[in-house]
Amino acid sequence: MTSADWLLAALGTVAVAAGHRVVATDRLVRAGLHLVLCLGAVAGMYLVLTAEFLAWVQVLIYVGAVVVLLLFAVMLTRAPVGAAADLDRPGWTAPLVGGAAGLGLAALLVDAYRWTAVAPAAPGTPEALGAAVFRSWVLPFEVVSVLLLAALVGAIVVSRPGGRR
Amino acid sequence: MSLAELGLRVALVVVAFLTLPLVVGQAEHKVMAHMQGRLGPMYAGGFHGWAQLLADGVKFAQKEDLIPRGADGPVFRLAPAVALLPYLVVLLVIPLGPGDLVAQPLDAGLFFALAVLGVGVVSLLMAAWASANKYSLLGGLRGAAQLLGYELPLVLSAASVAMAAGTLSLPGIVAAWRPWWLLWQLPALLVFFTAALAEIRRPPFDMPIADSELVFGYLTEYTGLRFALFLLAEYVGIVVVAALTTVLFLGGWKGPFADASLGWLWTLLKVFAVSFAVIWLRVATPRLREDQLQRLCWQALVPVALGQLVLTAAVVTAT
Amino acid sequence: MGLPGEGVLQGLAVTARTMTRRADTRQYPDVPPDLPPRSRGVIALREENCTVCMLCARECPDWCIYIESHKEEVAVPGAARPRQQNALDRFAIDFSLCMYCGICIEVCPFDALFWSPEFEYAEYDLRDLLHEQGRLGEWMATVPPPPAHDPRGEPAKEEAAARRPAPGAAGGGA
Amino acid sequence: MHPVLPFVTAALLFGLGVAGVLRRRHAILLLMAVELMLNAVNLLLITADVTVRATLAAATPYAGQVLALFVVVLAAAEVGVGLAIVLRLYRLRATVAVDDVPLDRVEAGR
Repeated sequence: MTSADWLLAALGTVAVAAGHRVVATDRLVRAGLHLVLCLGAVAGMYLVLTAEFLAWVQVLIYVGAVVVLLLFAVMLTRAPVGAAADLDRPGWTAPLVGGAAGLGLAALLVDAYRWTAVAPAAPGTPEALGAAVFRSWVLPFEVVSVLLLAALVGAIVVSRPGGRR
Repeated sequence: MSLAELGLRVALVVVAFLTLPLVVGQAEHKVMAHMQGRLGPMYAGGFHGWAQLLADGVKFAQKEDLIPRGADGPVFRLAPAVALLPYLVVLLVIPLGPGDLVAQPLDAGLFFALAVLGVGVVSLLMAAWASANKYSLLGGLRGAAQLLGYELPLVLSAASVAMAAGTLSLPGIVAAWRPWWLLWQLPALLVFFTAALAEIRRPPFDMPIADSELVFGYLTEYTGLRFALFLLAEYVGIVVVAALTTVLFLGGWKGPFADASLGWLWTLLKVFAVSFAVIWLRVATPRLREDQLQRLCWQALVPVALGQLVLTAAVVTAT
Repeated sequence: MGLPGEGVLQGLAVTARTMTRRADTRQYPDVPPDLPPRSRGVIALREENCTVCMLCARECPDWCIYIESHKEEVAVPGAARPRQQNALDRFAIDFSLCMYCGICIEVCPFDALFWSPEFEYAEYDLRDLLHEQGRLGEWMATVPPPPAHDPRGEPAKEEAAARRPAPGAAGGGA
Repeated sequence: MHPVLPFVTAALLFGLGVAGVLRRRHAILLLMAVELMLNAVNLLLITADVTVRATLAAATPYAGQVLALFVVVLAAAEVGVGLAIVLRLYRLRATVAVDDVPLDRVEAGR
């Protein structure tokens, strides 16, 4: 194992552990903070995988905006500081289905790739990605921008207190 | 770059991280006092109270470390560190002089700096929520709304410069900078500076800690060293914002003469000049109201930044 | 409504101008303060002027003056019977209660109470702020002389009364 | 670099996300679990792009990373609209537990 592998393994462990806390903790805001940790670790993995641009996008959009929005909403809906009792449905179906999905996929991928090593590819710098987006992906890019605008307008309309019912 | 050299660079950044905020803090003490017709600290250290902040530090270290009973302990304890870390990391990519005078030259330096600065809001929410105090929570919610809102004009105005320079690398932007950009990028400069002031929650944008309304906002329950760390974060924030403004808009190491040998001096001088402006604005302006804050962001800064972006794009494609 | 940001610029200009001026601060323990005349620092007592009329104690809004006295008989030779006179036993002002209104000094008909500009009598114990007559008498040394009479002002009532001829004499003359 | 490490991480994160979506009753926690799944997909896309790109590179370079970029943007939009709905729900019903939302009755809310 090279140092990159060790880093990937460590970050992956952190991500999975934090992700587990996200779905298992009974404290609302702690779940959000663990999500920050999980997403940060995933950003670190992107960095090790040489997807530089995506790593910073992950930090800027996910950690800086999405999680903050989530925490914001948690606080606006009066989350208690301590543990809350009624966050989960009882029963074992959810962990079973989730575990089966996760472990099954993992087994599939392990079977597909085994322990093959791959040479690191050319890094995904902003320049390279920009070229890719504006050469091969212009139409999807425009569609995404329209969708973002629609989402923005939709969010404003839905959350306006005096809006139409 | 060898490992030893990297270590030396990081160590130098840490030194700057610990000394520059003290200089700015002391300057704030004295400048603010004189702007209000006072003298400011005069005794600590003998000559014009130069050691006042060290004395403050000693005092903070002696204070009892209080954690409210209802608080979420680990989160409460972790928040100051999370507040400090982004600024330390950002300092790594800020070029001090031409050539190799930057701790970690990064291809996407500007993008990196903006992304990491965005993490600071998490510490604010952590501190606000973990204090189990309604004033803290109110301050935290205000702060989160403010930081999320002002992130947009900040990024847009920085994007304008990056577009003009044709690169995201901070040394690259300084290298491409020309004096006439001062005129052409002036709206972006003003937007960036204002938004950055709001990002570091300095007056007139200090609603999250507005002491006359919210006791002390998200810092209400903090005492002793943890409070000192938050204060340090505020002053490091000034340094970082001043350095980013310098590098993006004021030409970084470019001075009237001897850019190659005295570049670091020009950078530092500009950083201190911008820090002075930050302090000056604090003395001269009253705090905005919460709705005025959001209106300023969405109705003034964002349109101006978008207009600047269009202008920059037009000029760049034309030339 | 001027240009946007005009107010901010004005504020910046004012603060910048103030910064270039010298600060007026006086570093108090090093430099003694230059107190204005009639500063209200502490109340001094001239014990021999006090007749125990109790006006000051009664007028005091927060009852911080304590007076104790007893009656003495003074036998004046030649008089039909001995006169009764009040003798002061205790006169104390509690400066932890005093609010420095000065009413006691105003109402004293015999000029027994005075303002002294001394203000450095802070104590570590609240009870030490109760000044007995000895301490109050010591403050007399710090009382400044009364301001000189305005040469162009009206003469004092007493002076005018003294200059006026006695009613009997005037009637006789006319 | 062994691609199996990030791949397994992605698979486990996806499993956790599935479990979270099925188990949680709190609407915001549901959104968080959805974010976990989206992230797992992103990680998968990027790992695939970095490691097996050699076969795709000729046609569209960086396809996986560009797709991941789109997913990030869509996730941001999704969270924006989702939170708007959640806050609206909270204002109407003073609860955000998804089990308690009656679907068959229209209430005259404000």
